[in-house]
Amino acid sequence: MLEINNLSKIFGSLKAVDGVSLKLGRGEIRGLIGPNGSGKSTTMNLISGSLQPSAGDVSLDGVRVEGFPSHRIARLGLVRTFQLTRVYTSGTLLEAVALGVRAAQGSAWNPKRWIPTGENAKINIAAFEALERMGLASRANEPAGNLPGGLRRVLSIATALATRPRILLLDEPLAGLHATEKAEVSTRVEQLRADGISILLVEHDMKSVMRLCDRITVLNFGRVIAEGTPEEIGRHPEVIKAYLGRKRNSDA
Amino acid sequence: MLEAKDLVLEYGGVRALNGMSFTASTEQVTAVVGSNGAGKTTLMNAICGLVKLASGEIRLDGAKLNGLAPDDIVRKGISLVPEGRELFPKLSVLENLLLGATVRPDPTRRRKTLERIFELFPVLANRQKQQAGRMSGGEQQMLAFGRALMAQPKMLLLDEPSIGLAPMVEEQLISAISDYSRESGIGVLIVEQNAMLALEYAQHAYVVEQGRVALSGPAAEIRDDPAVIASYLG
Amino acid sequence: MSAFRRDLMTVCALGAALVVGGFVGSNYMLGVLVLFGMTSILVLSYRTITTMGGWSFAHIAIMGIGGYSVAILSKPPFGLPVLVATVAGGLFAALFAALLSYPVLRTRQYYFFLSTFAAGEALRQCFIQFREITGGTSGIAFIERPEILPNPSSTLEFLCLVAAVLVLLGIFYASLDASDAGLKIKAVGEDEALSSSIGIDAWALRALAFILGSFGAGIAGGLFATYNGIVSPSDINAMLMFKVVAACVIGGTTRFSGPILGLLFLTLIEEIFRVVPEFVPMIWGVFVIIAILFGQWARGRLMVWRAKNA
Amino acid sequence: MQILLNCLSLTSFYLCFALGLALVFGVMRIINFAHGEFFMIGAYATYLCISTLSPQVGGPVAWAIGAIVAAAVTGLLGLVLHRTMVVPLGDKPLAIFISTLALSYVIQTIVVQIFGPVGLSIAPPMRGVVNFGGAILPASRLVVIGVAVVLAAGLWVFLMRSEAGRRIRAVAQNPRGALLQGIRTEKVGRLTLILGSSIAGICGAAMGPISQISPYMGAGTLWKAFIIIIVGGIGNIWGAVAAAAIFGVLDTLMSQFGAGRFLALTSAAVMLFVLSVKPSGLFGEKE
Repeated sequence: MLEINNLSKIFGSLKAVDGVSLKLGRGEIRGLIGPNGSGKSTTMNLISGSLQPSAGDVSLDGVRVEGFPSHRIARLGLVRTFQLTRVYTSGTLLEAVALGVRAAQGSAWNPKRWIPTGENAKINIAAFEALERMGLASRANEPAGNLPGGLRRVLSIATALATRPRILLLDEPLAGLHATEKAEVSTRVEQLRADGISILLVEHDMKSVMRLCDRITVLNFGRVIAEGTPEEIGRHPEVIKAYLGRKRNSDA
Repeated sequence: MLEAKDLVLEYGGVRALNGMSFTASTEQVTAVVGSNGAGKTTLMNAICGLVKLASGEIRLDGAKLNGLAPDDIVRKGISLVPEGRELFPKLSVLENLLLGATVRPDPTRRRKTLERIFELFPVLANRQKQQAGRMSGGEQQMLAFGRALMAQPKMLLLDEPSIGLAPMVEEQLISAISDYSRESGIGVLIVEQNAMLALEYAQHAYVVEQGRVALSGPAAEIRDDPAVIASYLG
Repeated sequence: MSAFRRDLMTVCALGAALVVGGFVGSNYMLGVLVLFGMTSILVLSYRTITTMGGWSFAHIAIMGIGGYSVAILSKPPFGLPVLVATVAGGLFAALFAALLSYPVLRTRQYYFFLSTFAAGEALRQCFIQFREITGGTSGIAFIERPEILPNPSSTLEFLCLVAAVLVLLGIFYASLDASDAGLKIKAVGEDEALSSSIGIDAWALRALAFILGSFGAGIAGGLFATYNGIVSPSDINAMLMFKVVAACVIGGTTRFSGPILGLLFLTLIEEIFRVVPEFVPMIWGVFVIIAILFGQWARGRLMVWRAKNA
Repeated sequence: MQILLNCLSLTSFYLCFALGLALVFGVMRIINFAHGEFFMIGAYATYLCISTLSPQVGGPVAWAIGAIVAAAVTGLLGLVLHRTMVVPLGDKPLAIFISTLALSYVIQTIVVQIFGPVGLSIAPPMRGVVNFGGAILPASRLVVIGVAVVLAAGLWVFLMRSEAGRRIRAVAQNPRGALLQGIRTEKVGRLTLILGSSIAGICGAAMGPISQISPYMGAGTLWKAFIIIIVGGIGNIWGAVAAAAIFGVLDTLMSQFGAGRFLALTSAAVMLFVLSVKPSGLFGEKE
């Protein structure tokens, strides 16, 4: 499905991402982890088209998409969420998610789209369904601006989901959630996988990452330092070192 | 002594700090470790007055800090080396350092501090005229340290100093800083996700989780506590 | 849907009020109403541009394109009927906006209002300089009123025409606002990065809002030209631009009623201070400053109040 | 030679006018629309000083006093502007833009009430022409060039050498970093706005004797200054200097070769072209 090869991004003298390759299969949850500043967010931005790679390629079902603007990549079925949550806050939850449904339909230049849609039942049903999948259906008619920060993250996933993506890039979806909410959102993310959506997951909550992911890729200094199942990653000495740091004199 | 009591802070509905309390000596290195999103950077910003606490109290040697403007907090003796360094990329090394001394106008003391910083980081002395943005990551981090020391702080706060640095460089830098703190008797509060590195140089440590202190004690003990590894790798 | 209905009602009520006012009012009143109706078209089209999140300062210059188009096209060698020329003027304005949109819409915030302001001023200078086409500073005179009016010299009939155009364009903008495209335009205005990330072509929608909004400006320009019988660079004055912006600032742009009420307020001030017209810009200015500063103050109060009651 | 002098003279004027605007824009990311009116007030202040004082102290001294008064008055206006609009409106550039636009009408109206809407002329403080190898330049234009050079050089020295200037540059580059050094960003903003406004006032004092002064003189020039700071690039004062030179030369050459009527068109075309290629201006950095 999604395949990235040798992806690199250089900012001035800094190699933020340095030859990262990974493959994401259908219905797979792939974790992308690593310490702060290891290049996870930059990788996400490169894949989703928010940044242009300095080198390397990104393919979606065999189509090369690197260098495409993000809205085109989204139209091809790859949608991301943001680390600093972005949601539409001017209307209700349902209206916010309905924009996701609308985004996936036709060009705005077509004058047919300049006619009021009114209470478009089809769009609302699709939006409601996306909210339901993320467990927000009961709040559908509340103003999105009143939603607490953690749930805004969930709403941003629902908005992305409403575009009917095949691949989701989730950037720290569990940050700021309470333990019970974390468990619930994790379960819902697993359900998305069962529905055949592939997910690339950046997350710091290691318990959830270990539980959710089929495979995990670990970055440090912009490079892939390890790749494998959660069990393998949990034992991997270099991963432990990257996360916890080295003890001087101990394993030197 | 830097004391924080029951700090609570919310960001758009998320509790970044949830009743955090700790004390840090102005003569020692204190480490605050914890995984990402545990509230470490927020803590630093709160101490420096960049974000407002919902409740709680921060005191330095008994004087209340919270509620003061950032420049008054710097004047009281708190200097932050922020995550991402926040240098002035188009200004020269020397200008960056001099800006660090904004709250300390006395020229003789200023010159003395500058000399000590040049001793500590000779690279900076050799590159006084160079644009800060053109230096390597390690040199930039040295400059950020130097700039913070120019304010002659009682307490130096380091926010994730190891980010983006090669292991050799980060170790050198942190040991330089801890030596400096011992010599000049200033406190260091270091926030790190690279826990082992921070714990190596700290005397006392706090492990934070979800905006509150989960564990505290002498750094050496914390280092060998299996609970620490558990809180990182689940 | 209810918001759409409310906007429709606003424009229909405004159109009806203009016509009724025209029938009962004095001759002087008639003139004020015609101006109010034409400026309403400007303000409503301007509101459409603001929904994409950028405040253009080229709106009046673009209106000038409509005015000059009518002046030129309704005279030999073209000799088009005035109404046809007016529609063509709207289309030319939209075309110009389309050309302008590539460089200008790449910019944000300060750059956007600075560059539209500079582009508009440059356009006005062009109207002055290209004498052969535009008649220089004196402009083009003797523009006819639309032929379809039974009695072209009757201001009342012209007022009815303005009201009709206002209602038609109002319906167009209201339906755009409530349409799929309009919702996406507002989404882009609210958060461009989020909109792009879910597959909305932000640039195309910003351009769409700019072009369709400029169309209305062109139509309004055509009406001004045929009403005054003359276009000249002095019509493209900064005061009118300020009036349009001020109406939107004072009334707010969320719904159609906001800018219209804002315009009503400014017009009332203009009429009250009719004997000392030189003070009108100052009083408008003072009210805009008050509206902005008070709005800021009130928002701050509201936040404090919310925090206390949370 | 004559062409060169004319280029220099026009560049100086553009530079004078755009410098203050670019400074304020670069440091605070706000646009003071009333900048043109501050320029106009500077010219009127000079007019008042010259017409009342020149019989007693002579033209040049009266002009110098006028320039100082102009700088003081506009600097004070800058301070008031900072207190009443910039601080309360914080980081809302559009709100500040529109409220300063409104302010410009308030100022215009007041000046029209005091001095009348028609233009006045200031008796030039220095008469005669200066001869440069066959090319001539009226002395009062030389004053403009001199003022521009002194302003640009003075600003350069102030920004690069003084401690306050260093702080201004620090805030322009990284406001958050500056805050962490204990720099009061609000104070720096106030100083910048006062400085930028005084520069507008001095520019008015220099230009007054050359052209007619009128309440609308500022508004007529402002759009060109906008083009200059857009082409020069956001937050880059030296970019504005370069852009002033580009337009100074371009416009002089075009007038020289009888294409003066295309001036507005080419200025706009240059601006739109630069924006198409580099939306952040020639020397600007991406925001």
